[in-house]
Amino acid sequence: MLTRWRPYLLGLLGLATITFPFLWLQLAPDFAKNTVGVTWTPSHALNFFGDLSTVFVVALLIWLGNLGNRHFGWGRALARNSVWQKADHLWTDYWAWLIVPLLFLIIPLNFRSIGFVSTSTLGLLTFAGLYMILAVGLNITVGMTGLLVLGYAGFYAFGAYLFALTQQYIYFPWWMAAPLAFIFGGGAGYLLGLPCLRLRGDYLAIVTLGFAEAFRELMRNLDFAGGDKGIVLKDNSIFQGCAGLTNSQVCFAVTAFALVATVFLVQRLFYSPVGRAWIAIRENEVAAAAVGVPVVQMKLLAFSLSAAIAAVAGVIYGAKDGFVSPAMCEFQQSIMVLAMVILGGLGNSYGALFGAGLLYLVPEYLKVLPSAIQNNDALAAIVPSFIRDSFQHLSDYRWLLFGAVMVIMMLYRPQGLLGSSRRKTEMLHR
Amino acid sequence: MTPLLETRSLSKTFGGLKAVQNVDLRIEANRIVSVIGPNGAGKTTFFNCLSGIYRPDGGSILLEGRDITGRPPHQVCQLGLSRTFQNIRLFPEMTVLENVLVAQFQHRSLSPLPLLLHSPHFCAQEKQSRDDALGFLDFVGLAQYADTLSSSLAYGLQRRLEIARALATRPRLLLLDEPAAGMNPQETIDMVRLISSIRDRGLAILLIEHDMKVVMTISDDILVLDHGVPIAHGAPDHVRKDPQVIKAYLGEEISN
Amino acid sequence: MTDPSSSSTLAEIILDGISRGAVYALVALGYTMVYGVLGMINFAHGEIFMIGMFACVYAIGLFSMAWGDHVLINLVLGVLLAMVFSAAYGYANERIAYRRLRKAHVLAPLTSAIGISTFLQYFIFLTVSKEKVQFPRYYSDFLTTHHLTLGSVEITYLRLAILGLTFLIMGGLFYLIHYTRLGIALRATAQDQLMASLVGVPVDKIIAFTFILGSALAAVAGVMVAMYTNVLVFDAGYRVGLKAFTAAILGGIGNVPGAVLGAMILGLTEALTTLQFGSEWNDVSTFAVLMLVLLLRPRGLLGERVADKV
Amino acid sequence: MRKLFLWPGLALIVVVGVALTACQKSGGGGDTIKIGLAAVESGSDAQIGSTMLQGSQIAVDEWNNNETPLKTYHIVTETKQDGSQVQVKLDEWNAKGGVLGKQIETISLDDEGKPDKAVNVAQTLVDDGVVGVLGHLNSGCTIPASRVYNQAGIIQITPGSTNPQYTEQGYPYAFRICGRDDQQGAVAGAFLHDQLKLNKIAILHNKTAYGEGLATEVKKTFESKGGTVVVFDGIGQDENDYSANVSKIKGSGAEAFFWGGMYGQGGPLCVKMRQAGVNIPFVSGDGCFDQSFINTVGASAPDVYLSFGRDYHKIPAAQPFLDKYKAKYGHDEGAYSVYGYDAANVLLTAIAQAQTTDADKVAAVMKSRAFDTILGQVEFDAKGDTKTSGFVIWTIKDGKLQALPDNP
Repeated sequence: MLTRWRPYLLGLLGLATITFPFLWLQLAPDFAKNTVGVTWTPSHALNFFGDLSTVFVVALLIWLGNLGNRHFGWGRALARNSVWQKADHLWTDYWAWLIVPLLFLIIPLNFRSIGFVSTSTLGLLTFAGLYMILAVGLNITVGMTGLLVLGYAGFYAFGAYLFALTQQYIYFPWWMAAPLAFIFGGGAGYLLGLPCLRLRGDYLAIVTLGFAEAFRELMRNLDFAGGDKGIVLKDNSIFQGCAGLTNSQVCFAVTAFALVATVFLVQRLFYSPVGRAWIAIRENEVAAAAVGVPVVQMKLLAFSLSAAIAAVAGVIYGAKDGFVSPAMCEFQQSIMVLAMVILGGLGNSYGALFGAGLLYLVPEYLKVLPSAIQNNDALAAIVPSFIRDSFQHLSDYRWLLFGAVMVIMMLYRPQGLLGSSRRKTEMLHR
Repeated sequence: MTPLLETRSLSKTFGGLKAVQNVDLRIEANRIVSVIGPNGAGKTTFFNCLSGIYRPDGGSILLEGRDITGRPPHQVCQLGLSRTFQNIRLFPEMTVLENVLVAQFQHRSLSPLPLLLHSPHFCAQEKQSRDDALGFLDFVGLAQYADTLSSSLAYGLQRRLEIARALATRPRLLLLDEPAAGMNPQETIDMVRLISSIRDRGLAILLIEHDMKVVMTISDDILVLDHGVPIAHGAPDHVRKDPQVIKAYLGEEISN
Repeated sequence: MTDPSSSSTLAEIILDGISRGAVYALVALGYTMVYGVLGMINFAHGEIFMIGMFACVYAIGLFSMAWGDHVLINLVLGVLLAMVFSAAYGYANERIAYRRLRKAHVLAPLTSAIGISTFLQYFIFLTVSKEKVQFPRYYSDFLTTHHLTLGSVEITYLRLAILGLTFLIMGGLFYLIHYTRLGIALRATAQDQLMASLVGVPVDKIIAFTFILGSALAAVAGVMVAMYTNVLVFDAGYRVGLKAFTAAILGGIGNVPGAVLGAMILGLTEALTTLQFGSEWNDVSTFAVLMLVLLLRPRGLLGERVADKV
Repeated sequence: MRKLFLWPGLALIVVVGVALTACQKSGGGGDTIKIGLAAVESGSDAQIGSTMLQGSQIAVDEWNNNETPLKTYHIVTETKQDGSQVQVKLDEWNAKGGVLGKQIETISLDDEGKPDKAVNVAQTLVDDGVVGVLGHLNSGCTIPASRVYNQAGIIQITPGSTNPQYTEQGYPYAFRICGRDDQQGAVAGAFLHDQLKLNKIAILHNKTAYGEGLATEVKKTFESKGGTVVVFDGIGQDENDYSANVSKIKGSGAEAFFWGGMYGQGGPLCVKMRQAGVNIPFVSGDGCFDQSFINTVGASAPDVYLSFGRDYHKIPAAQPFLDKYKAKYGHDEGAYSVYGYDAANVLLTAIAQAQTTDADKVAAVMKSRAFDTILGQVEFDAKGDTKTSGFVIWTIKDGKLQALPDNP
């Protein structure tokens, strides 16, 4: 028993050693002499672990559940007949998938008349929808075609800026803005992809990252693009005036429509010769070319399509908040969308939807959870205060957790939560 | 009459190594031509030049009189030359059927509107693809595995799948890179039968093979390469007696 | 009254560019080494570099508490301890995030590396400091205030040290890879891990060694940069790492002298951009250079063309 | 395990989500007046943002407990039923605490310093029915959020956003209690030209709305007075190597240097310049007004000047607040705590005098009279800016920032 656990114990001990100073000691600079000292601050480390305690508990439960499942067959009967197992087949069913985004996005609208959804919740859901569009778009390149794009937010910002800059000079009816962004975003993706797609996969990743960074810096430096504070649109009501709805409601509806359209487009392509060609390129580029798949064209198609989708999302963002800024294409944005795709499932549009919903909404919910508990007498009585506080702090830790999620998913479930189980074999053994 | 494939003094160099030198080859329709030679003779490089994976340094390749030198692989394939690989290159995550479906890419219309609307025409085309693919699988004897993951097929079956996939591109010339490698005698016989029946469908075949028995039974013509240089070319009986070939295969002393 | 582009300013700017290039080079060498052996981008290398910075300051703090402020002893021990720490992080990184993914699709280790990078950044952000921490200048003053005078240009000892160290490490790595038994093992592992293990090369150990060596060098680079800029911050690694990675690609990734060449070009480009157009265009010019090089020479300036095995 | 925990997990998320959206509405009663506090409370600017909001919170607590030390200053005019007007002291009609007879409830939200989050925070506050908002800190957040507040008809007072664009948008409910970058830039520019008597300066900024805006204003003022700006460059916020910039400044023959940005870069930049032998005056704005700046450049750094508001440590009225702050939060106040406190007092006084929370009436009151605050009398102009900027030049003396003696 001990021999089996020894490597783990040693590993833990090692990790504890190398993280020891950062966790348990604090720097105490002496500014007068320009030197530095350290102080022993156990409270600091204890707070760190305390804030993460919810995560540890959840991890322990998952681990126990896993152990139980393996040794005692818990949940096996459940699993055998669950939708979860059939997910792959269910989703490929023609019309079933249309319902998912519809359910997610349309339900709140129906409650509008009874005041169920507040503007801020609508704002959150619109954002969730935008992230879903982005995740589905990125999934085309990363999941289906196997091209890692690290600067996806660059295209998002590109669309938003395109919209904002043209809005300064030309008025677009709202129904024209998105299609135009689709065309120009696709064009931008095409132009960037033309030289880049000849490069190896990891080079492509860095070049796209470079593109996003360069675009951000360019926008910060160009005076007509508003510099760092971005562009505040003179009039953000281009989406307004439809059927007496407010701007947030129209933006939400447009997002929902764009999301459904995106998923529709991507799924139709996926189950067509084009989609098969993408997967073939991901699986084996040389063989794909040898059976007549025009690899470069198909990659370009995937690349510019996903750029176009991001640009449309950017337009909706610009119309929703009425301003755009270079902060839109920070590296963290790209990483967040990538994490959504990976968590949800590479190559699976529904996985991407799921991942986006999870990674965007959970931290947001966690953040308002404490005050919601406080405001609700019944909940306030039940939930102990320390759990309430831990929820609040968890959203501070979300980047730490995103990083951990990306590693853990790659190690134990590379196909993502909803990805097909085939993908795992491919990711781990090549 | 123009030959199906013609190479004129085809050459390829890697650094200082002359992998293929001045190879002239003519393949007529409906014939099986084999390329043999010791290990490292440049056979696979020759194939890679033909199928567009390498750009040759010199010479030209004519497919049905059309110059295809330096064209990218997918164009070469679309012009009617398809190939299999020595180290099998399937699409592991796809099913057997999907592997064959991919190969029909060039024959399918991709007009966006029917594709997005799933118009009756598009659906009919998809059904046609499926039927055709099943036909090819049936031809190589894999119909029963259509829904299996290609990576889980047995080795010999994977070779057959590669052939089915190559056939699905509707080539006029098929390049087979060691189709019988690693097979037992029975499987080899089956493979020979399969190759003959492919020829019977009206295709020309260019074959790399180490198994002399296979080569001698089915080839109409044999090209022998040694260190990238063509040293003999002709009917099997002619090649078998060629002293240079014997020397290349067996070494200096014995041929003397 | 001097003109902004007078010769002495130009000389100083070029020197600044070279020093900046040397900083990038120190980090770029780590990227290029791991890439050379494993063929993967160790995206988290910048974070190891950042850990090295912080570990050194912690160590100095600890020693100065233990026996007072002795500049040389504390600094040397601090650098050594930082190397040990960074090496441990590098090893843990390899052991946890990469080893299982060695045979996986190229996306898997890269994604995992990005995960580790994010994790380490925010670990330091949450546990050490959200804001910039300054390097204890008591320990760097003797390097930054003394200088050599060459004509009109003054070169501080710190810059000399960084430049010297860059070329020393470059030479050392070049020698290690091309002229030692270990280097043969490294190159064998780089070519074919399975084959290398069959002929008796302990592949796991070789790869671990690569990470340990690269990380220890990153720590040295980290301390140097911390002394040079006086600033330690949780995202220092990301920025420098991105630039260093660009430099490695520019020079031809996997090629040791190429990394230094690429870094120097990058550093000079930025310094000259600062002089000519203003430093706000630095990043734009950097990535413009990268795109241009990749367009004209996709393998980088000194990179070899590697034929895909078919 | 995935099978076992996934669906319950999903269900939990959905239930929690639904519950939240449901109970957020039902949470508030009608018996309080709600004030929104919004600023950056996470990330690297968290300290400055949360100390600002804590200042506001103290003011609100004082109003709730009816112990405003400033209340004797608040003399308001009340119209009696017969039409005659009498001057009343605040505590006479607000003896129960709170405002308008109700307790004040604060809703504090974190905008993470990001514009998109700020807009959502603004929307949340509007949904929660706040009658006024104190925030945000970053100009980049304040400006986009102001549209939301103004469309909803809610008074917004920012204690810390100095970018002129905020009040230039022409919104009726946007106010600011701190100065503007152009006022600050004018003070700094005039100081450089008139008091230091220099003709050539170099300017560097951090490319943000704040930094570049301030730097541009300094440039404008300085050039309008006949000086020349020999270097005007931006550097990335994550850039730490300034040597090329310093060399350029050195070669340009500038007689002084202005930094438009935060202390995180300003401190090391100053040190770097001194190390390179560039001993010209270093001037910067409120972004460098922080103890860490002094820690970096040294307690006795010569020729360092910062523009900032009046020195409230010397104002007797500030002392009770500072003591209270220290007692409540256990640490010293931040640079904007006093502004947060003043903003809250101004808003609540205006509401008290208007006898309503109707934004039009409150805004009218705010623009019609002068308010007594810790930092002196505050009057708002038509745009919502304070009429007197109050920026003075500070310098480092004995390890502390002190206003220059020749400034009031």
